[in-house]
Amino acid sequence: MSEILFIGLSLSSILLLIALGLSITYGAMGVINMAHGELVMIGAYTAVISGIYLNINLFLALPLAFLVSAAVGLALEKLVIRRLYGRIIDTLLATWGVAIVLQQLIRLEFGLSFFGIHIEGLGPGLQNMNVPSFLTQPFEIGGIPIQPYRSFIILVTVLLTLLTWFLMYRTSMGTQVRAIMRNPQIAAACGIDVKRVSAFTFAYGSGLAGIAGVLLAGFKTVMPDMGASTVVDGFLVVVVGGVGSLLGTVLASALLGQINGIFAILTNDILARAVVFGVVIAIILWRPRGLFAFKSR
Amino acid sequence: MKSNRRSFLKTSAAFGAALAAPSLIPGRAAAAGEIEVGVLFSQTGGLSIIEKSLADATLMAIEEINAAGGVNGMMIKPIVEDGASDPKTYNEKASKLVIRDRVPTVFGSYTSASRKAVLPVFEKRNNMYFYPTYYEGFECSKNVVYTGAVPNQQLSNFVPWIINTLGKKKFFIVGSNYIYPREMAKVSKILIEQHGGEYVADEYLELGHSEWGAMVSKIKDSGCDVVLSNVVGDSVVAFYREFKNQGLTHDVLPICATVTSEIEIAAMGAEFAAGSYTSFPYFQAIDTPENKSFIERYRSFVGDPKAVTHHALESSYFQVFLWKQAVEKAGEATPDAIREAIKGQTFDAPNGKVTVDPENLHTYLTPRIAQWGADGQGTIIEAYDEPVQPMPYVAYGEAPENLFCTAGGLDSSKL
Amino acid sequence: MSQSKLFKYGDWGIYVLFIVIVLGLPLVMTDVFWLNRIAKYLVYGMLGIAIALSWGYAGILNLGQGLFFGLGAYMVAMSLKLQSYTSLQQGSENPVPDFMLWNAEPGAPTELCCITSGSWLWLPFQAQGFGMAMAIILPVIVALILSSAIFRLRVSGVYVAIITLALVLLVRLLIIDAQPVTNGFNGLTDLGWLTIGGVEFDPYLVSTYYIVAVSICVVLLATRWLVSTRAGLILQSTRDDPNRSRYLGYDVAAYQVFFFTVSAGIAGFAGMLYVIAAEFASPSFLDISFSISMVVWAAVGGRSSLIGAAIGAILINTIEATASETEMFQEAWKLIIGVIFVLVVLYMPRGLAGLAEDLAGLFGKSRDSGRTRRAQSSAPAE
Amino acid sequence: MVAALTIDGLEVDFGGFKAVNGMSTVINRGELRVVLGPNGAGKTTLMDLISGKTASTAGEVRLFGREITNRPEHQIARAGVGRKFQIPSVFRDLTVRDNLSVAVSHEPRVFRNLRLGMAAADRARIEEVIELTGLEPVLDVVAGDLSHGQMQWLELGMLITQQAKVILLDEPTAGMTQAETSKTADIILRLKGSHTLLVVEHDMAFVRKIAERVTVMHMGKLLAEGPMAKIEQDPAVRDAYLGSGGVQ
Repeated sequence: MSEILFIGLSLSSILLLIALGLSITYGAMGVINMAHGELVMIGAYTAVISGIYLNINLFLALPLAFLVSAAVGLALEKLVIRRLYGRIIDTLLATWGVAIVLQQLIRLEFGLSFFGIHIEGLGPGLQNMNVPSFLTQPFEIGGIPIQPYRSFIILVTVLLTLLTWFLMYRTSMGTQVRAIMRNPQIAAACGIDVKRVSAFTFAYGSGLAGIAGVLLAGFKTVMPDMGASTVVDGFLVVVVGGVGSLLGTVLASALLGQINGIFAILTNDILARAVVFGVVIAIILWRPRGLFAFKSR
Repeated sequence: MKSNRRSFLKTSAAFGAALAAPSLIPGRAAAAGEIEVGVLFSQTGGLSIIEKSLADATLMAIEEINAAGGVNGMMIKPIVEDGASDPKTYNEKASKLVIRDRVPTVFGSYTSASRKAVLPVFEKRNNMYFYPTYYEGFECSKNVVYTGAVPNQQLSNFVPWIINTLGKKKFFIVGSNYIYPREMAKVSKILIEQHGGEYVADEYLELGHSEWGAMVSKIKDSGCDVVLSNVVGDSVVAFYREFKNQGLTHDVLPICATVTSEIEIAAMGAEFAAGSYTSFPYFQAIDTPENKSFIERYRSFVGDPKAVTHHALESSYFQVFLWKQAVEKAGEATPDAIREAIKGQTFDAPNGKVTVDPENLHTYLTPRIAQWGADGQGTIIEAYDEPVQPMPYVAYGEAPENLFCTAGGLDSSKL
Repeated sequence: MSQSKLFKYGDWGIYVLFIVIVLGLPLVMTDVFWLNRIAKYLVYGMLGIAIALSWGYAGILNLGQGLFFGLGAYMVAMSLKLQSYTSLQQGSENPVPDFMLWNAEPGAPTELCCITSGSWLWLPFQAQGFGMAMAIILPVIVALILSSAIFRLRVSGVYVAIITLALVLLVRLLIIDAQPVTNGFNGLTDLGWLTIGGVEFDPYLVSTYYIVAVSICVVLLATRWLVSTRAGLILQSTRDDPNRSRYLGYDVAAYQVFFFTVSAGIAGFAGMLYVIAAEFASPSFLDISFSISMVVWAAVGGRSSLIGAAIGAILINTIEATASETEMFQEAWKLIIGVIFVLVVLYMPRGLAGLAEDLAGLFGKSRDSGRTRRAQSSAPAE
Repeated sequence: MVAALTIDGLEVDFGGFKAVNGMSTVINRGELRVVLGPNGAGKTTLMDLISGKTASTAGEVRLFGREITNRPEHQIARAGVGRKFQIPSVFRDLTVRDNLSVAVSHEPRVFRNLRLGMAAADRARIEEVIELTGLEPVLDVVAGDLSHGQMQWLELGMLITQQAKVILLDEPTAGMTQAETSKTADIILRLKGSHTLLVVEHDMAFVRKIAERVTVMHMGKLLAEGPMAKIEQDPAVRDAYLGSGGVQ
C-alpha cells in the first residue's frame, strides 16, 4: 500500500512541478502560456548543455536552468505577453506560436544548422542528462526501500512550493502580485509598478518551469517537443485546483496523481489516464472555478 | 479499379482538351538523364528525431550511386518532402510525390501509422513504396517493398535463446499501446509456449508516455525473471531509467528488447541499459570492414563524428541499392517494371547479404542478438548463420511451406 | 431593420467572389493533385467556419473541435473500410476489416458480429448511408449531451475550453485503446471509395472536388443565414452579457447548446468529407495540436467572420504546404508559421477580416468598419 | 386593485447572515413603488430574489397570483419581470438598434427565432421606444460606445420593449448628471400607470419627484410603508437612517 501511495506521490510531484509555474503565470497573471512546456524543455536543455560544456552536475544545473528559463520568460513577457494582458485566449494563441518557434529553434540549433554549424547537445536528436549515481541507486532504511531520485524530486517540489508560498504570502513583492491578480487598475493606482512586477512574476513562473525541466531530464528523454505533452496536464491541475490558489494547485496535483497511481496499479496506465481526464471533466463541471477558487470573484 | 482509373484519366483529359486552360500549377517532368524519386520522412515534429537520420541515409545512398555513375547512366534526383510527424501530412505529401511529381518510387516513413496513411495512395495509383522499418507484418501489398524486419526475423531466435541460453522462463511482456507491440507480443507468446516458457503479464502503456513508476512496480511484483520489451520511441528512455531507479538490474532481471536501438541507448545514457539485450538484424557494432566503412561514410555525410547507425537507418541505406539494381535489370523506371525486377534482388548490405523475397516483397535478413555494454555499444553474442525468410503472417500460422502472401496476393482463406 | 437582411454590411461581394473561385477552380486548375489538396483545405475551411460560429458569435471557445471532426471521420471511414479491397471476404455479404483479425479472440469466427469484442458495432456500417448519416448524427448527439451539461451548469469562458480539451484527450485515448474496434493508433486506412448510385468517387476526380466545394459553399451560406437570423442576434447578445439575455427571458443555455451543436455538426460533416478526400481516418485527428490549429486558422482569418475564418484556414494550409515544399524553407517553415501566428495575434487581432474591414473603411465603402472592433475584446475572458 | 407583485415572508440565508429576512409587501398593477433603506438593508438582494438571480431560502414571490419563487431567471423574465441593473447592463458589442431588437422577446425559443427580421408590430414598438428614450441619433452606434446616461436609457428602453409587466429598477440615476437624471425621471413617469415599477433609489430629490408609495427596508425587513410625505416623518425611519447619515 505504501508503495502505491509513493507511486501516486511521485506522479503528484511531477504534476505539481509543472503546475507550480503555471499557477503563477496562469493563476496569478491570467496568461495561458502554451509555451510553458517549452520553458520546461529549455530547462532540460540547459542541464544537458551545461553538463557537456561546463561539466556541471544536476545540482548546479538547477539554479542555472532557473535563470535561463526565467530570462527566456522575461523576454517572452516583454515581447509578447505584455501586449496581451486581459485577453486570455489571445495569450493562448500567441504563446502557441511561440512554442512552435522555440521548439524549432532548438531543433535547428538556433538556425546555425542552416550554415552547417552543429552544437553538441542541440538539434533534433535525443539528449540525456547525467544523473549522479548515488541518486539512481536505491537503498533501504529500516526495511523500506527508498528510491533516491523520486524522493529528490519530491523534496525539491516541496521546497519550491514552500518558497513560492513564502514569496507570494510573506513578502511585499508577493502582496503586490496578489493585488495585481485581483485588480490591476487599483493596484496601479496604489502605486504598484504593475509592469515591472508582472514581468518579474512571469519570469519567476518561467524559472520554475526551468527547474522542472532539469528534474524531468533525469528520467525522461530530452528532446525539442518534450514539454508539449506536459503542459496540458499542468493546466488541468491548475484549473481543477482553482485558478489563483496555490493550495488548490497542490491539492489538485496530489489528488490527480494519487488517482492516476492507484488506477495504474489496480488496472492499467491507459485506463488510469482516462479516469484522470474523466475526473477533471467532472470536477470542472461540478465546480467550474475549481476546488479552491477565490470567493471574491 | 481499372474502369475508375480510366474514367479518372478521361475526366482530366476532357477538361484539359475542352478548355485548353493552362494548369495553374503544372506538374513537373523530370529532366532528361534524371530519375526522380521521393524521399518522405519527418523533417519536423517529434518523429524527426529518428526519421531525419533515415532521410540522411537514403540521401547518402543516392549520392553514392550518383557518384558511381547513376542508374543506367541517369542520375537519381531525390525530391525530399516533410511528413511532419503527422499522418495527415504524410498522406498529402505522398499524393504530391505520386500524382503531381509522378515519381516511380518513394522511399519513406518510420511508423506504421504513417505507412498506413500513405498506403492508399500507392495502391490505388499503382506506385512503389520502399519502407525501411521493422514492423508488425500482416501486410501483403504489391506496392510496397519492406526492407525492415518482421516479427519472425526478430523473435524466432530471440525467444528460444532467452529460454535456453539465458535460462529465463517467466516473461513479463510490455509494450507501447499500438499494433506493432501487440503483434510482437502475440508472436512471442506462441514462441514462449513452444519452447516451454510462460508469460506472467502482457501490459501496455500509451505511446510517448514517460511515467513508468506503476508499471515497473508491477514488474517487480510479478515474479517474472525476464522482461520482453516492445516499448517504442522516447518512452524507452524513461522505462530503462525507471527500471534502474527502482533498483532492478539487468543481470538478475534482464530487459530483452525488440525496439531499443543505438539511438535510444545513446539517449538514455549507457549505464541504464548496460547488461540488457536487443534483437535486430543490424547493430552498429557489427564487426565487418563493410560496416565500419559504412559508419565512417555516414558520419562524414552528416558531419557528425559521433552519429550512431541503427537497423532502420541501415535498411534505408541498402534499399536504395536494391532499387537501383532493379531499375538496372528492368531497364526502365516504372513502378510495374521495378516491382517485377526487385524480386530476388540481392545486395551486400553493411549487415551482410540481403535478398528481396520474390513472393511477398519483404527482405531476407539475419537476426542478431546484442548485449549492451557500458560504452553504449552492443556486443553481438548470437547470430543466425544465414538470412531468415520473412514471414509477415507468422502469427497466424504462416510457415515456409505454407505461405499466405505470395506474388499472386494474399490468400485470405488461410487466415 | 438591419438584422432583417442576410448581408447587412455590404460584404456580399466577398461571398460571391469566394463561391465563384471555389466552384470555378477546376476550370483553371487541371492539376488533380492540387485540386485534391485544395479540397482538403476547403474541408479545413469548414472547420474554420465551425470555430468562428461558436467562438466569434457565441463566445464559446471549443478547444476540442477535433473530437467532432474525428467522430465524423471515423463514422464514414467505418463504412468505407467495409468496402475496401483489403477487407476480408470483400464483396461477400459479410466483409470484415483486416485489422480485426490481429485482434481476434482465439477461435472467434471470422464474422463481423463476433470476431472481436465490440466488432458487432460495425454491423450497421455495412450500409454506406448509415456511416454517412452517423458522421453528422454522432457528433451532434455527443455535442448535445456535452454542451447541455456545460451550459446548464453555466460553465463559461476558458473553462469550456479546458473541458473540451480534456474530453478530446480522453476520447483519443479510448480510440487508441479500443484496438479491436478502431485499429488503434494506426487508424482506419485502405478505405474504399465513396459510391453513390454505382458511381465511385475517386478523391482525385473533379466530381469529388465538387462534393467538397459545394458543401463548403452551402455550409458558408447556411451559417451566414443562421447568424443573421434573430436567433443569431440573440446568440451574440448572450456572448456579450448572458445575464441580460436571461432577464429578457431567453434561455441562454438553449442558445449556446444549439449553436455549439451546429458547430459540432459542421465539424463532423467536415470529418466525413476529409475521409472522402484523403482516404483515411486516424486518431491524430484528435490530437490537441490539430484542435488548437483550427482555432489559430480562425484567428488568422478573423474570429468573428465566417468567411474570414474559412479563408484563414485555406490560406495558412496553402502557405504551410508551399513553404514546406520549397527547398529553402523545408526546415524553417514551422518557424515561419509560428512567427506568423504570434504577429497576427499581436498586430492583427481581428485577423484578415478585420484588415479587410479597415481597408474598406479607408475607402469609405463600409458604413460600419468599426463593427467588430469590440468583438475581439469579447473573447471569453476570465 | 390587482396585486401585480406579492412578496411574502421572503428570506435568504448567506451562511448565517440573512440579507433579506422575512420581507413582505404587495405592489399593485400600475403602481410606482420606491424602495428605500440604508446601505445593507437588503434592497438589491430583494431584487435579486425577485428576478431569480439569487435563490431564496424561505418565502414566496407571486406575479399576478402566479408563484415564481426561485424559478430560473429566464422563466421569471418570461412571466413578466424585467430588471435594470445598477451598473448598466446592455449588449455592449451590439448596436443600439440590435439591443432593442433582442429585447423583443415575447417568443424566446431558439427554433422560433430562426428567421430573418421581425413582425411589423414589433418593429412599431421599437420605434415607439426609440421615440420615448430619444435614442434616435445613436441607433447604429455600438452600445459600448454610448455615454453613461444613454446606456441607462437604452437599458430602460429594452425593458419597455420586452413588455415586462413588472419592472425592477436598481438605482436608475446612479452616476448621472442633473440633466440626465431629470430626463430619466421623465421616462419613468411616462411609464407609470402602463407598467408596474419597483425602484430602488438613493437620490432623494429624484425619489420625491417620482414616488407615490414608498417602502423602507431595514436589516432585511420591512420597516415602514406608505406615502412619501408620511414616511419622511416616521421616527422609526429616521432612527434607521441615523447611522448612515439620515434621509437627506
